[in-house]
Amino acid sequence: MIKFTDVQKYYGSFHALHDINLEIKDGETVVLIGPSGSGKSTLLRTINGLETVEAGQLLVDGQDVASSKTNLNKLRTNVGMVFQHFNLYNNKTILENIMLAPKIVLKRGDQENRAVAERLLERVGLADQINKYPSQLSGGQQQRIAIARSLAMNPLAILFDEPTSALDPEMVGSVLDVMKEIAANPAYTTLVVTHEMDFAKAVSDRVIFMADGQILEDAPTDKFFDHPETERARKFLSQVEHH
Amino acid sequence: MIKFTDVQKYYGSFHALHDINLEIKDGETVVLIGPSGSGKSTLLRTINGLETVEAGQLLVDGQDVASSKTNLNKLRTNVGMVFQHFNLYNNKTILENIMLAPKIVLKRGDQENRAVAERLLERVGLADQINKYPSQLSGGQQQRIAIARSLAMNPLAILFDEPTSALDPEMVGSVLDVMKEIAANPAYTTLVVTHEMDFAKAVSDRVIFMADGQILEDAPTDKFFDHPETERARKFLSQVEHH
Amino acid sequence: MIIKILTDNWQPLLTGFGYTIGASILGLIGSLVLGTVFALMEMTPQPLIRGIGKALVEFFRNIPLLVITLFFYVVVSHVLKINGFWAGTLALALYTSAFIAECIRGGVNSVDPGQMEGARALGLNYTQAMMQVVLPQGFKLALPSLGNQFINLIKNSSILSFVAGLDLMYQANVISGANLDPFNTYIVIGIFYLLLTGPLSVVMTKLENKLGGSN
Amino acid sequence: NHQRSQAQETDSLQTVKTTHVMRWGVKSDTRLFGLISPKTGQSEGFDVDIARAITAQIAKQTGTKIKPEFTPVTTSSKIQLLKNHQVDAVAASMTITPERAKVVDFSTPYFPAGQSLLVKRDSPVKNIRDLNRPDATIIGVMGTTALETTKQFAPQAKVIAMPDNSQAFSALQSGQGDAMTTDNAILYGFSSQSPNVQVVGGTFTNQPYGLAVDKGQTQLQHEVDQALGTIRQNGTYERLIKKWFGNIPGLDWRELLK
Amino acid sequence: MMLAAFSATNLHYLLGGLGITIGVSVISIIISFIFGTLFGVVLYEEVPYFSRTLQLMVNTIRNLPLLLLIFFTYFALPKLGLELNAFAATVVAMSVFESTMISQIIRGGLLSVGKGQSEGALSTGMTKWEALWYILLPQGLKNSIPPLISQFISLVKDTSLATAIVLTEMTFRSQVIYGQNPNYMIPMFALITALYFIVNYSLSLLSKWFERRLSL
Ligand SMILES: Nc1ncnc2c1ncn2[C@@H]1O[C@H](COP(=O)(O)OP(=O)(O)OP(=O)(O)O)[C@@H](O)[C@H]1O
Ligand SMILES: Nc1ncnc2c1ncn2[C@@H]1O[C@H](COP(=O)(O)OP(=O)(O)OP(=O)(O)O)[C@@H](O)[C@H]1O
Ligand SMILES: [Mg+2]
Ligand SMILES: [Mg+2]
Repeated sequence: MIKFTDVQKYYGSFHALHDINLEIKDGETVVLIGPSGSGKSTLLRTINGLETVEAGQLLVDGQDVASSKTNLNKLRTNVGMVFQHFNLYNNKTILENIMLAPKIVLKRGDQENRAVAERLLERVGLADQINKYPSQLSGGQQQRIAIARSLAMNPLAILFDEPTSALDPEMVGSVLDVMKEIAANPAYTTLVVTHEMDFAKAVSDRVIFMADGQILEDAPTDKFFDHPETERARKFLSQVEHH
Repeated sequence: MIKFTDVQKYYGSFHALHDINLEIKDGETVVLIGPSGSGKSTLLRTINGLETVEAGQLLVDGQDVASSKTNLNKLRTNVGMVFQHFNLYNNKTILENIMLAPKIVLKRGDQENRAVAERLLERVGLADQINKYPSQLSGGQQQRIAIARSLAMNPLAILFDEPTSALDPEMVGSVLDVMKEIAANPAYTTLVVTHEMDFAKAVSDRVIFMADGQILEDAPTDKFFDHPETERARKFLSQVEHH
Repeated sequence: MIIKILTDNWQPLLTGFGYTIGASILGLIGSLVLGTVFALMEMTPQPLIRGIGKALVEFFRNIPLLVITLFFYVVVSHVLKINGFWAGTLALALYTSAFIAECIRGGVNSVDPGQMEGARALGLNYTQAMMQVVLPQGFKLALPSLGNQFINLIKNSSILSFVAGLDLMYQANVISGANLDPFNTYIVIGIFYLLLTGPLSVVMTKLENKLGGSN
Repeated sequence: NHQRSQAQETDSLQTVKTTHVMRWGVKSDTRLFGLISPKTGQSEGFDVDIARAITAQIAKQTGTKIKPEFTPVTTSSKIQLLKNHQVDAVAASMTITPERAKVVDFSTPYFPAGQSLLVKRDSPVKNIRDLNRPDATIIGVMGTTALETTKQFAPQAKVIAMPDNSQAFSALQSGQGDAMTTDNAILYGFSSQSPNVQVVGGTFTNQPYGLAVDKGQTQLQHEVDQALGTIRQNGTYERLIKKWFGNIPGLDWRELLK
Repeated sequence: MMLAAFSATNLHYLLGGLGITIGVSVISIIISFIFGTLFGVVLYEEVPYFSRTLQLMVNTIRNLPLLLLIFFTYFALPKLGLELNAFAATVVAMSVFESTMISQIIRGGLLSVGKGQSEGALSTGMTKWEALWYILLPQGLKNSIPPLISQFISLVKDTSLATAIVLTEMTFRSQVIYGQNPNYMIPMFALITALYFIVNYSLSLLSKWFERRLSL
């Protein structure tokens, strides 16, 4: 589904991603962890072309994201993304948020579009909020809407960038519940950047550990948490689990 | 040290604090928890007069905070406060941040002032950052500076309002370490609003649980966590410890 | 005294009020249209159009309204037959459009970049994301500053008095030249201007507080 | 300064004598009468020279040193400034009218002016009657008497007022109206400068100019009148008329001395 | 023919006008900055009664055309015994008007510093005024620099309005020059446009420079 080969990414002269080699298979659930500034978000954002890569090859669903011939807008309909700050459209209602992209990108008919949206809102437990605006909902609710908005495009893969770190602690659970369901579904390839170690342990098949723009470890979940290979990862784990 | 008797607080017509009765003794370490919007910050902020109270009596170090005769500026030199967003002075260096109030409020001489500041920076592990500006430091570092700034006034009590919730997870540990040291020191009365349950369990003598502007429980730490009395507290604990 | 000025001069005062309102409304419409065009020019990725947009905005922002007005009145009017009212109103629209362009651009720039990203991540192209998501929010954010520009525009319409535009300020000069009571005459005229700008500025303050509060 | 305004309340002449300065309001935009020269930055013209001569003469009469000082005024502001005591006297091509005589005191006439028309050379308009139709626009200057008289002579025409002479002339040049009307002498100023316009139809009113002081300043008014009489007799006046109006095509300066 | 407009005499005269334009601007900027800052602080601090009265005055004045204030100062204030020449009247009218505009900018700048900064200072025992002086004002003024410069640009442009009371500043002088000969109109417009543009664009570059430095 996703394949990085010797990918490099620079911000100006800053080398943000070093020699990334990584393959993620269809239906896999992978968690990406590492200290702040290690390049997790950057890596995630290269996958749907929100950031360009300077060298190497990055294949997503068989298409080369780095190539100027690739239609990024088309590719993005297959790769959903959920952001730390939700990024719901503030000027649209919940229902409109979900229906906008299917309508103008997929040209999905109104009736079907609405039916899909309502079913998804049901699934994330927010069927009663369809006519509200994002600012009228709590963070946890907004994030679940954002997930529904991604699902409405019938993506093959979904990227989560710290989806719970902007939430009040009591809101985290409801969002993680929705995410667990997605992770468990083999129809979706799921890639999650998170600091929720319990969640990572519970749902992921594999853990990628990054530091300083490099992938330091790439291991099955149990193996990573039980026997981290690098000193850097051990230190990191001890810090986040410290309290 | 701090004594609330039937304290009421309104924001316009909104009743933010209901019948608060609470006593905190010298040297005690108390943790305040509760859902978002329950009035934790409001309660904390009444103690050093950042919020006024509309009825009831609030004695701090023997003085009535509600009385217009009380010199709030004087009182505040005895009651330090540490904020969620640090609130370091952006226009001053680290050293100036710490030395400003002792200089103009306590009229502490330059030499002594600097010696105190340096000692405190040592204590929070940041002696090498004195000439930087706040924006050049990480959140965890800024928060430790903010704690040092409070300590420089030789306060009797320190109030912490979610001091770690704006921090990256890896930064939390270093701040909690400094706080633990303060909590353990009987010279300081310490009141902490936090969502870090492990920290609360480890350091506090007592837990206050608030909801909807009221104090629902006020119990020794072990008792509260092992046998919360109210349904509301049980539900809250299950949510924040959910993952 | 003030009552006497009103009763003696109700006709010129009413005329002046009408011309001031007329110039303000026409100026507003003109400058909104032109200002939006300038703003869109300034924001396009196309470098030439962007350069022209920026140059026009900088040009009109940095020279006095009076100079533009006089230019229309004594030079342009040789080519197009326009009287003082139209010369003043056109100058007003052109001058104000530069400021309106900046307001709109500022509004769009202050929309959280996450909004654009959120839309792009779902496969919308730049234009779709701009028109559906970013621009509507940008306009809303620009409303308070647009309102302030409208107040400025009303005040600036007094420029018409330099070119016999028959507006309030022109009438003030005619009236005070005749009754030799500039003190009370200008107070009366001031009240007329406040009738226009005052309520608008109250509305704008409310709006600013409201938008500021919800964010 | 306070002393000065106190003194003026009582007697302008006294103030002039004690401060040794006589402050004149003069035009800045009127060719031949008061026009700022970019070279000196000062107004120059017949009015200015008359004001100088009168000041010198009053100095002689009163036996004190007096210097003239000039403040530029516009047609609409000259009475204001006189009433505000921002100037002591006005020499600004000002027509003597009963209306104005109610608020200021005039000297005896010092220039025989009358209203006339300025049109483009290719204009069919020959006199004021040609303009008495609804689609005609006549350009006047704000605050001048010409606005009223024009309405009497051409009641059907539209009259628009410009803030000053040069803007009125610009308006004529740019086709804002069919003719510009104001005093003949001022119009000759424009025609002597721009070959594409001409004065037509002669004068249709008799509206001589006077020097003005604030109402009630009779002492100063007397001195001005006396000085004016003296310079007319000693040849100064004739010299100034000749200096400014000697070379205007179509105008015999001797006519002005009658 | 048109180039004759740029004779040495004319240029010398026009540049003298630019001098007056700049002179009026600089004096008005200094006065209105001082008073505007004072007023801005009073508005921000919400001093009982005083701030409300000031707010009413500020709102009245800033909602009037500057031109009206110029006329009023020059023609009407002498009735109250305050007699000013055209230069002084312009400076007074502009200073009053711009002070009100600047007070709003300073108040906005102080508000943009954020409540946290003053709470940080208050909670260490500083008084309201100490917090203002040491913490809020330095940051508030810094945040105000770009809008202040825009306001100064307006001020420079608005000096041209004093043409109405025969202040012989640059716009007035250009009219004197093209009054000599209509062929001078276009050259004069081009020249004063360029001169205004140079002065104001330099100011706006300064503002952009500050903005870039401040955002770092
Ligand atoms: N647009 C940008 N321009 C320049 N540098 C950037 C940009 N975005 C990110 N960086 C830098 O690239 C590095 C990696 O950033 P990235 O956001 O990918 O880190 P992260 O691992 O997601 O961190 P966090 O856990 O804080 O979100 C950081 O040093 C960051 O400062
Ligand atoms: N300045 C204010 N004006 C009006 N209402 C306020 C104000 N500050 C707080 N409130 C309201 O008072 C209630 C209690 O707020 P408070 O900030 O004390 O809650 P909290 O328990 O600290 O919540 P959190 O965990 O989100 O910080 C909330 O409903 C809040 O909206
Ligand atoms: Mg990130
Ligand atoms: Mg709180």
